[in-house]
Amino acid sequence: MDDKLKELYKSVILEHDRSPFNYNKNESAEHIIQAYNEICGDRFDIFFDVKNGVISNICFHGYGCAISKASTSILIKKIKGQPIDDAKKIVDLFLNNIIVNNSNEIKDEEFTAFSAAREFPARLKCATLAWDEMNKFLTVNGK
Amino acid sequence: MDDKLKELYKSVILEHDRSPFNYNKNESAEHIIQAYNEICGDRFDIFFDVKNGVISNICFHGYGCAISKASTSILIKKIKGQPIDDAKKIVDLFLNNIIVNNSNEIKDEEFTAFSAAREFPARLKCATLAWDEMNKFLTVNGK
Amino acid sequence: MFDPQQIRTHFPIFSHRPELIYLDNAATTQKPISVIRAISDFYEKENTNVHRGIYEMAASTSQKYEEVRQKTADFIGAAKKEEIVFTSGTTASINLVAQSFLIPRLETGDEVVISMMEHHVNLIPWQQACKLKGAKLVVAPINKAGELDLKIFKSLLSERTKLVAVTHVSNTLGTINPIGEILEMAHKRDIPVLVDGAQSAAHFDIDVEAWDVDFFVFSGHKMYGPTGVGILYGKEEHFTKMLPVHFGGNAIREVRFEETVFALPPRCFEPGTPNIAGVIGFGQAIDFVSSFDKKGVKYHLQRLTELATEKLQKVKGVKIVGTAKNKSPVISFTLGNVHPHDVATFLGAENIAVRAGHHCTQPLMDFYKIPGTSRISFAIYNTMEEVERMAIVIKEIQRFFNGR
Amino acid sequence: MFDPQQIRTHFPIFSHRPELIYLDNAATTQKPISVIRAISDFYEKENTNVHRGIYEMAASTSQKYEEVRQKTADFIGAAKKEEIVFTSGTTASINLVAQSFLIPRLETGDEVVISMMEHHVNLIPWQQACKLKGAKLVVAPINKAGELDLKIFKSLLSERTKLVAVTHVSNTLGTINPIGEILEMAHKRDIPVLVDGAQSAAHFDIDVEAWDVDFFVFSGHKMYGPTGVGILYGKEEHFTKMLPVHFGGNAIREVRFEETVFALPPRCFEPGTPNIAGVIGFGQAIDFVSSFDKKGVKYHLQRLTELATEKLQKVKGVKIVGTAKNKSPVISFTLGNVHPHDVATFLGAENIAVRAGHHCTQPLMDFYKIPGTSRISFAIYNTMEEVERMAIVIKEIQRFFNGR
Ligand SMILES: Cc1ncc(COP(=O)(O)O)c(C=O)c1O
Ligand SMILES: Cc1ncc(COP(=O)(O)O)c(C=O)c1O
Repeated sequence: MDDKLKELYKSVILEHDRSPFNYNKNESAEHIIQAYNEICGDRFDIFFDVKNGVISNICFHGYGCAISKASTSILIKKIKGQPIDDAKKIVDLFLNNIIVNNSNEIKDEEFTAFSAAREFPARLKCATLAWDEMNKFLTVNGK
Repeated sequence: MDDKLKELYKSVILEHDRSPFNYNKNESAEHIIQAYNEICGDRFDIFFDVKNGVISNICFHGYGCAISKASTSILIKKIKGQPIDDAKKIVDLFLNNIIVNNSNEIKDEEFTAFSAAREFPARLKCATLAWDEMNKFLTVNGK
Repeated sequence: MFDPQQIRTHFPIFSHRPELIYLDNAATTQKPISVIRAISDFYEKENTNVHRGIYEMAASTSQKYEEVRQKTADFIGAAKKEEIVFTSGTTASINLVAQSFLIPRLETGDEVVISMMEHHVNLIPWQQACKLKGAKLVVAPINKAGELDLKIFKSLLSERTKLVAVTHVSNTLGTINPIGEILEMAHKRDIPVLVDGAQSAAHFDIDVEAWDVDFFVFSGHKMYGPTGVGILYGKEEHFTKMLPVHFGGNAIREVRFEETVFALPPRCFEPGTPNIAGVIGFGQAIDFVSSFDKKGVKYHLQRLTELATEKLQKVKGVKIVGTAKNKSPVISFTLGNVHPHDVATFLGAENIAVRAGHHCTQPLMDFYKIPGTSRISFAIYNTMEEVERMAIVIKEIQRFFNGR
Repeated sequence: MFDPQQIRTHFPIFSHRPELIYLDNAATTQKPISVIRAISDFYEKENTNVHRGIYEMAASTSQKYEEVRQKTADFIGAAKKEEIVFTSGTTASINLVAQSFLIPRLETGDEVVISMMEHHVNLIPWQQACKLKGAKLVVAPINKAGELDLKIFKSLLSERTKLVAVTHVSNTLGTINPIGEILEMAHKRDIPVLVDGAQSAAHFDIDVEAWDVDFFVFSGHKMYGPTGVGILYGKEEHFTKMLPVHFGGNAIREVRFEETVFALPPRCFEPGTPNIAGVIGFGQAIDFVSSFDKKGVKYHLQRLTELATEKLQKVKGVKIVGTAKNKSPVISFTLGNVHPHDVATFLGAENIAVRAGHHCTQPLMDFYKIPGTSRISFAIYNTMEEVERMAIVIKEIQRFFNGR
């Protein structure tokens, strides 16, 4: 199998695709964010509360490809229990240093796995779909 | 000057362009036919009566290029005073044997002058504009 | 004999990309050299605008443009070239019928009948027209195989029905609809019928006059021709009663500030400078398609489809979506829980081009309760070897995602 | 230095037809090899549809298509690429604004202001919209030279005016209109302005952002690009308030049989498969035009225009129609009683391509009380020698028709 492809579908992504983190619905959540890619139809709802400025009770549900599902799953895992400002830093780190720059300094495999998406322009949006939506929320709701 | 062009603008055509036959208006004519080429804007009105099946008092007026003006002028001249059926034969002769076939048997220069128009596809309609309209009238009103 | 290898030599893309296995033909086909050359030759040797040009080159361009109109009429069996309007695509053709034919005739309580399997473009224009006029969009159902039920279809037609719009061939399921029967049912009630031929024009026998179809629409780029060229066939009796909805140069008889007198069809429906080079290229596409024996083409495409179906069905987890008895060379499928985009990415990495998603038939996906499919679709240059290779890669994908 | 001979080498048509003197550039320009190659290269090497394509070739096509959108935005000084919609031509662009912007806003008693010199396409869509809505089409007059009177123009604007639509450059008279002043007058009253740039896009500096124009429309084929490509620039604040009027694939967010949610602009205005190869070729046309120093181009075109004017004026019977102080390289003229079609036929026989007729500005011809003109129009590849030759032939024509 193609090497670039192996890079893209790293085991960490496949694992999150098969066993996504906090994968369920919570219609009574304080906030529900919809990450929808109209180009391909992928759609994830992200449910969470913000208590004392901290993200809590976060979970997600929806449908998408392995890349978008794993990246949403990792987003949830990473910002769970974080204060909004810290969550924003994590999201920035992911979007800027992995997706845009592919910084060598970051070693966390749950992040770096997605840098390979840059080799597949048609799939880049899959890697960032949920992160982009969460970024909008955090930007508006941070201080 | 180009030979084909000389063929097209034969002196007979230039003469009719400069001194068209029965060139005037007669708004009270029994029949007024409009020959209009929407592609180029050329427009001639042909005025005439039909008395006892004979075309009479025919004249024309309007605006068009040398070819369309001369061909209208010659049409008027040729069918003036003719019974409708004979006029139809003349029109058929012109349209079929000059424009379509370029028959060698016809010697009348007022007819043959227009056979050169076939070398100028963009100008063919100029040669037949009035004839086509008159043909419609004669077809409907002949027996 | 029909020899795809020989046919491939007409298509420069396969020399430039010998590794390419192009199975996305329902989206757009590749172009033979004759079509490409016709376009560049036009620009290199005789480029002018059409209409009103007196000098020879311009007169010749106008004439060639009109010759393609005649050729198109002949190609689909239209009685007159005046029944052919050139547009920018199937999409523009359908929108023109919606605006110029349907909307002026539609009243509150009227109905438009479409089918469950329509492409968005054969749905939204009618949906919006109905919304505007307080009319109702009626959707003829299909069975699980993806076939229309003609009995139900018939029962949906009534004196309220102002138009039936159905696709000849489904771009998602491959279903070939029984156009003849639908036309008969509709015409018994004097209902005009539009047939979307986007997926059928390249490989099917089209005979609008024999079918007595009211409107037939298709795109050049799906039949080996250039992008930016669409065709609207309409019966003369309809065209002459329709008013233009787009306005501009060359579509008029007389213009004053107070009033405009429009030209006769088809000119009144083609305002402005058309896609001249595109239409001339499209003429070559017709010649190309016409150069093959339709039976041979059909047989070849059928063999490809049968082989692909057989091979795919053997892969664990593959479910073919659209299993009509009468099928064109289009195969949609799902692969267990693997998302169609992951399938397409893996195939793409092996130089196999397929489409993934809802294929502009979202309501059809809702019917099957799936968010999308992977779709392979064949053209005359595809080979049995390509099918074999595709099937092997699908099997690999299945193994990769399901942990071998 | 600006060297037309060198520039000619970019245009294959001049090698194929060394004798051709092409002075019909206002109708359509010739195409440089880079544009022609971009189109054939696309078809030969990477042809796919845009949108939703996962495999690399399709992703790359979508990306290139969007890059041309960005390039177009940069070319005309738009702030965002989302303000650029690709259409099939100026004609389609104007009709889209008429249907999607004007008609929903127009009410009985409202007015639309155009000028006396508009091309039919910048007249009929507004005329028909006014007719539909009981509004009034107001025509700003011109003087005999073919110039707008700005004082009168201003007096025609009122709170009833819902749109001003004027051409930047007249395709018949060559008049360059004072767009800046018109925009200022209109905006003082909050009236949106559409500028028809069909004749200016190739050679003028366009800066929609600096001008603050509301809509700007032009065609690829009049600026060295392919046929079948048009551009509609619209301010984001307008686009986001406009509903699509044509419907189809890829222009939607969600479709159900009951309802459609449209995509955001510009996608919602581009349903269906666009003229992909055309847009890619158009990208090369922008590069081509941008590769020249605009000042050098202007100077060259001005010299051609001045020489032609001078030479023509010396021919007995020649009357130049359109003598504005501020003129683009377009010259319309009449030659005594000789019909423009006869002039064009004679010129054509000498391989000189000019246009004759009303140039899709019939009401303007009525104003001058002439049925048509002969029109010569220049592009960057024209030479002073061509002008000399043209003038000699015009003199011959004059002699021929007036019996020497
Ligand atoms: C001023 C002007 N506006 C609009 C148009 C129409 O352009 P198109 O035919 O490319 O749609 C033209 C071209 O004839 C023109 O000169
Ligand atoms: C059945 C069907 N109808 C209509 C269309 C739209 O064609 P176009 O995008 O060329 O306008 C397509 C192509 O996607 C199709 O498959």
